[in-house]
Amino acid sequence: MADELLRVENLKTYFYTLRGVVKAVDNVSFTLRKGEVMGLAGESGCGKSTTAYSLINLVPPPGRIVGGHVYLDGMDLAQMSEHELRRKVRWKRISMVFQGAMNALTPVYTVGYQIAEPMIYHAGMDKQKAMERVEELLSLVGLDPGIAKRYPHELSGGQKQRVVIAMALALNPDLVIADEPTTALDVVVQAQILNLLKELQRKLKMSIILITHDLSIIAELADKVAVMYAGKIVEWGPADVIFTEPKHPYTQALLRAIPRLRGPIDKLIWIPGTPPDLVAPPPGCRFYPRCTKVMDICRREEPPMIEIGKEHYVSCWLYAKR
Amino acid sequence: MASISVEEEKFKLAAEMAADVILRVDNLKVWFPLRRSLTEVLKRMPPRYVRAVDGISFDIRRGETFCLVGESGCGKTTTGKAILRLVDIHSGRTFYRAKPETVEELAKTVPSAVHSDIVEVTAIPDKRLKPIRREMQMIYQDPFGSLNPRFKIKTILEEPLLIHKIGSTRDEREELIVKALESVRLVPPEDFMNRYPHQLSGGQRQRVAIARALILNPQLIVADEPVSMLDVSIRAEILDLMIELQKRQNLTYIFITHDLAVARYICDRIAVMYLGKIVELASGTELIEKPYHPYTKALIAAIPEPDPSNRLRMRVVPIKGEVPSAVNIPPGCRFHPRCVAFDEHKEALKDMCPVHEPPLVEVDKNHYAACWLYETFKKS
Amino acid sequence: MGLARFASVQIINALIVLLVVLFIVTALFTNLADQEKKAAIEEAVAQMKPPASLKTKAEIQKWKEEQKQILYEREGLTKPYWQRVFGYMVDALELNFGEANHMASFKTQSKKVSRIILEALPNTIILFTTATLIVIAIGIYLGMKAARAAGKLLDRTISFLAMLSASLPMWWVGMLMLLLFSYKLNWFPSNAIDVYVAIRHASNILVELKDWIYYMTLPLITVVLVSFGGFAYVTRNIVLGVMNEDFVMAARAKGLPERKVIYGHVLRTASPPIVTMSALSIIGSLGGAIITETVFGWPGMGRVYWVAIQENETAVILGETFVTVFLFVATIALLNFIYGLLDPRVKVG
Amino acid sequence: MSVTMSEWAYKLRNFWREFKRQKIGLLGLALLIILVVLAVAAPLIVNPDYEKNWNLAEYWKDNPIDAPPCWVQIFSSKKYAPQRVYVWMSNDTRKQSPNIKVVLVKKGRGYAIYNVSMHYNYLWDVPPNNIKLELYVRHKTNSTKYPVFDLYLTRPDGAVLKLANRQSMTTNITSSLSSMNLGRDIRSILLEFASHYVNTTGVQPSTIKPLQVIFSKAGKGMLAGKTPPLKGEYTFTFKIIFTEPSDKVVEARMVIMGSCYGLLGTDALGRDLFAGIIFGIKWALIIGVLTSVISVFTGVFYGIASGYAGGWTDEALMRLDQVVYSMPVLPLLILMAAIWRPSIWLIILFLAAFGWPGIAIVTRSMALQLKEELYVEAAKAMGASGWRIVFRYIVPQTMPYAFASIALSVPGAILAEAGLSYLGLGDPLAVTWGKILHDASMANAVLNNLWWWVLPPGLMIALVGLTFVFLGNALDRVLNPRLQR
Repeated sequence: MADELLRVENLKTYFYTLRGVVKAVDNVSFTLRKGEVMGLAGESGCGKSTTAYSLINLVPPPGRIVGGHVYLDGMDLAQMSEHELRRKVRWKRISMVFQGAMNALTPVYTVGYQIAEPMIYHAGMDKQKAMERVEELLSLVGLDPGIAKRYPHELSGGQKQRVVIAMALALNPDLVIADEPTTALDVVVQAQILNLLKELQRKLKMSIILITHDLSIIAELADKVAVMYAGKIVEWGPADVIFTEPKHPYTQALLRAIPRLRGPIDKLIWIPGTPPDLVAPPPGCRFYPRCTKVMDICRREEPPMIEIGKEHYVSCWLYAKR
Repeated sequence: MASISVEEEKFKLAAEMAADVILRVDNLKVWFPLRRSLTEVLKRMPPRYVRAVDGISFDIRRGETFCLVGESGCGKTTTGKAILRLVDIHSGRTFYRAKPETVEELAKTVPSAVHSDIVEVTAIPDKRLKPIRREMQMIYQDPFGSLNPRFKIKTILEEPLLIHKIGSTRDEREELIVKALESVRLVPPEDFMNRYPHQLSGGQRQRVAIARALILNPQLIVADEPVSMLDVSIRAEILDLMIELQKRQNLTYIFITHDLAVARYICDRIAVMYLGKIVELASGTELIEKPYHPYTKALIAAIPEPDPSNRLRMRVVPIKGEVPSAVNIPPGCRFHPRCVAFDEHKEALKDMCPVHEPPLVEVDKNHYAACWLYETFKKS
Repeated sequence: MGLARFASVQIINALIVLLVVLFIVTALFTNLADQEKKAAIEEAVAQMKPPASLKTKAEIQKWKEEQKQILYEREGLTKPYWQRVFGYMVDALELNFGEANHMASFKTQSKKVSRIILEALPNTIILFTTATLIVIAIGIYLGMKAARAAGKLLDRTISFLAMLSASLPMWWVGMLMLLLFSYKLNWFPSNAIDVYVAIRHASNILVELKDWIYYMTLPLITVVLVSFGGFAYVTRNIVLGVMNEDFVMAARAKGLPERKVIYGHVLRTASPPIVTMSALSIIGSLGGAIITETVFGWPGMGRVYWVAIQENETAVILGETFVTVFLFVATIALLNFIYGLLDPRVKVG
Repeated sequence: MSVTMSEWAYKLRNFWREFKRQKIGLLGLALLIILVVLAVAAPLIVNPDYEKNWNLAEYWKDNPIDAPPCWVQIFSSKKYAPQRVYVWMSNDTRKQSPNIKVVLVKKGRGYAIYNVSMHYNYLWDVPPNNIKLELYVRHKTNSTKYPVFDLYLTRPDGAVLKLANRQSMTTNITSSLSSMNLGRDIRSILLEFASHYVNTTGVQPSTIKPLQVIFSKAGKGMLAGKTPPLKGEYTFTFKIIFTEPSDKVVEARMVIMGSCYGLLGTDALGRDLFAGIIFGIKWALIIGVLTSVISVFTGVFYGIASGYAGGWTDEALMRLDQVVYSMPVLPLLILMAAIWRPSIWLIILFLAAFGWPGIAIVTRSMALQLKEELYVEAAKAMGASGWRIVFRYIVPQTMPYAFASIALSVPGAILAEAGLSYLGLGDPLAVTWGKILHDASMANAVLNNLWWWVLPPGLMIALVGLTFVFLGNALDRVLNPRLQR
């Protein structure tokens, strides 16, 4: 595909802990087009953040990528040297909006300097010019350029989140990974930040991978949705299809567990049991112990990824031709 | 003679309480004094306060779920804690219809706070609160923090029994603990009793917290964002459990949440708070479908929903600026600096909103809002 | 404005501590000092020649008694206790500690206590400032290295060194250094007090400097040797804590070179607590350092303490203690101030 | 009750499982056990009288002065003469060493002649530090006819030296060969003896090392100690003439003061340094543990009181804390010790009085944090009283920190006491390592290269310190998991 930006193939990221090997990301594959927004959804501990960090090869120890490929314009980021990643990829091509903006900013530097830093280092701008661009970026995200001289602790949560977004845009990256960009923000501020992301995405035509546990937030932005469960993508497809006709029992249950603001008040559905321990996941389909439609084969064999509609994939034995 | 009239006056509010009202909150204020610097003390500057809760009144009926909704810092949690007397109250009173044995006990220790079956909770000194504590319990947002990490589940559940001297022998207490665990579907209880909180999942921990709150057989539960830290499916499960327990034990919930969708699902009535005040109060469906107050409107507009068509449009949130600090609350209507409606009707309202505080009035049947927009236009 | 206020708060705090300590010390000391004064007066009176007019023993006795009273009065010994304490406090604040009985200052051989201390003070400051600077340089370098290679050999070595230096008496290490480098190998002088003899013959400033270095090296090495491990370890722990923060990950994701991440973001953020912690640890070793001076005969405050204790010079001990407390408190205030400079979050609060 | 018991057992088991993983912690524990055993068993290992008499120079007079430990021979080709004491007592046949013979040579009217011969088999290369010959006689009290004696030394090579001549004695004669004057200086006798072999003109008697000469072969260089040692049996013979026939020899002693002594040698008073080191363990442990226990518990409760009370109480308590915290400990201790010369127990109290503020600051912040913990508020909501919250919810949570702090603040206390003792301000009655080092410094031990006097006390201070630092670090890692990596 000509407009393909990122292709992830069989990505595996494991954590080598004292307890054993945690298979946090296990055989994850997907592709992302230029200018496309993909939502990566899943409950806590399903490996969605680890997937994000794996994309820029920055998995914190004791984790590391043990297999698979991450192709960005043909370059395999999973195989790239640290030096090359730093020079060619990080922030220039892929930048991040971190979860908890509070902690993503170094407390002892002004926010302006922190936004300018990658420009000075990567683009070789002089300080003056970089600061001019910082002011531009700050206005872009709807902040007063004067904020550049302030320290992080002098800003409110919403302002910090905007600063972090401005920082991510500093080098006009092709892809922004937004990891829970609105968690810990109040609904009103959250709506503003989501609007901002939407607006910027349209204006700058960048791709976004939006990682969140909240499917409602994904619905605000994403063209494509991938649902992760226990280190694997169980369903992946266009947002319209996933939200209206989810196929995987997990996706279906997840959507019916969300209380709605409008319409009839249906009784909420919950998924009994707890997600598996990723040190020793169950054989076969990882969801089978909690699945209402479990079959014999689910307990024995891992379901393959099946294309069930146009660009709609699901990993479930219900839809496999046997 | 005068003393009698004072006495009468004192319990007038209590006497007016309808039979099904279990709790009446009257003009409650919780102000946290700010630490004054030495220069401030020397210059005799008046103490400044964080006005976390700034004069709220409401009645709660037995068996209902009453929701307090608002953004962080609006005072909803403080209100809950003030009702339970967990924070110091600046002024205002709360009346509570207690169980007979509690009334009896308090009549002995603090007779001045008791009026027939109603207890003025705010009149009881800290040290005499114990009987009331048995009847009102709290469930917290953070299931990781609300359980002592060094206690086993058994010990955690035994604590309330020991404090209130319920169950004279260990076996008796253990029986009660087993029952409590069963009631929150932590079965078999033996599997959980000897575990530590860190050995449980978030949902299981929250169920332990619920079991602890229920083991004393309370009437009123203040649930402070009990599901907001949980994953979606666990959230649904806990909400369901709470509804089930409410039916079974005729519990009254004060349910504090920032999430209107959750509030709509579980609550009978919703009160929206902004900067320490209730700005709107109505039944759940009514409030969400027909909001009156501009703030409620903005809040509802801001809530994302799992509808994929949302991505195609910009979300219009009719509000501006940021929440001011609770130290410097704007004069008049505290919402007016952020109010879009005020901008629209500036001419008509310029003498009202920035100057006078709007009262909470009935704008529709059983639907209350504190906004000059309705008060003024109703009059004119 | 914020900074000036912050600084003044620090100074006021330091002054309060100083006054309290001074008060406690003088209250403890007053009786002892009075006894000494009384003894001195009695001796003086005993040696006085009574006027010839007095004949009988009783008369002479009476006269001597009167003289004693006059002297008591003059020395303020008849005043109530708290007034005397106050008097001593005022004296101490004016740096008027009286005279020593036998002791003399290093350079000018003066008997004034303030002179004795004033001549010893610069030497102590020179030795410990130099040592501290070296310790900070080595400590930060090694601490950062250890933090980046947590669990590796260097890290373990530094942890062990830190534990060792927490348990080693610095002055004992000094004794060993003397044993080895002075008596066995004869590289360095055994008694640094001879520096005053040496510089008397120094022809120019360079020679004098050389002399100072020659005499200072051994004590300097000792202080550095015993302190750097602990400092490096403290640095390592703080840096390690900071390295786990999200913003470090963010800085890495920004593609900054590792050197910039570590020395820019991490160390810069870690520096305020490093300043505090290390200041406390270095100041904590001040006591050991005082004793170390006596081992080497370094003509500083420690040496003065030692001699004063041996010769029972109470006035000197008091003066010394007061000045040391002052130095200590001033250093703490200064470090708090530096902390404020380094951490932007402090100024606002 | 049994609920809590089993919980404790569970926690203890858990703790031990975690602790076992900490290698340095185990090392620290092993060291601590060894130290405690040594401290408790000290009276079995060394003579308990030593400690009582530590400061009595008289008590140690039989020991060599500044003798190195005996194990230095391992690293040297030379053999050192060990410490030996030979005793002969007239009234106790069991205490009659075969090396000493007392023979009545002749008895007549108005006189009696005794020969007291003391035999020393010299097999070493380095002569003894000194030899002391002691002779005690019973003398008729009202008589003025004192006995006289001659002293001969017979060397293995047959040479006979008359060390003393017609020396009169009252009731006893005690002589150290190196220093004592037996009527005439033994040095000049040796000089005369040497003059048979070498040219001695111009040699100052004072430059002669008597024991070196006595135990060397006669020949060139004998005065400078350049001749090889002369091994074999040496006999010191007292020929005593009593002019009161009833007088007699009651006791004779030959003390060979070794050229090496025991495990750690001796100091300038001849004290057994090994004993000193062993006694020091007890004091180090007492000082360290007691000081840190008192200061940590004071700090913990002070901090909790301050943090839990809050408001103005907190403010006032923290001010006081800050003041004490900002005091330099050692200078003030020096002052206090100089004024009062306190006992070791008072020193412990002084140290503890300065040790708590840091702990209090940390515990206060812990208490503040714990007070805000949801589970504490939950307990309050359940109706728990303030005391219950403090003692069941807050205090137990601070205990891990307290235990680790106790271990970690032991070295500081030991170092501080050692410093005071080194300055001569310690308890003069307690045998601490600091005091030993003080004595060493006063005797210029460094200058005289007496490393066995300087090294072991410092090493022991470091060892005890390390023991507790090891333990403390391990405890901290196990009990306060935030440091875990």
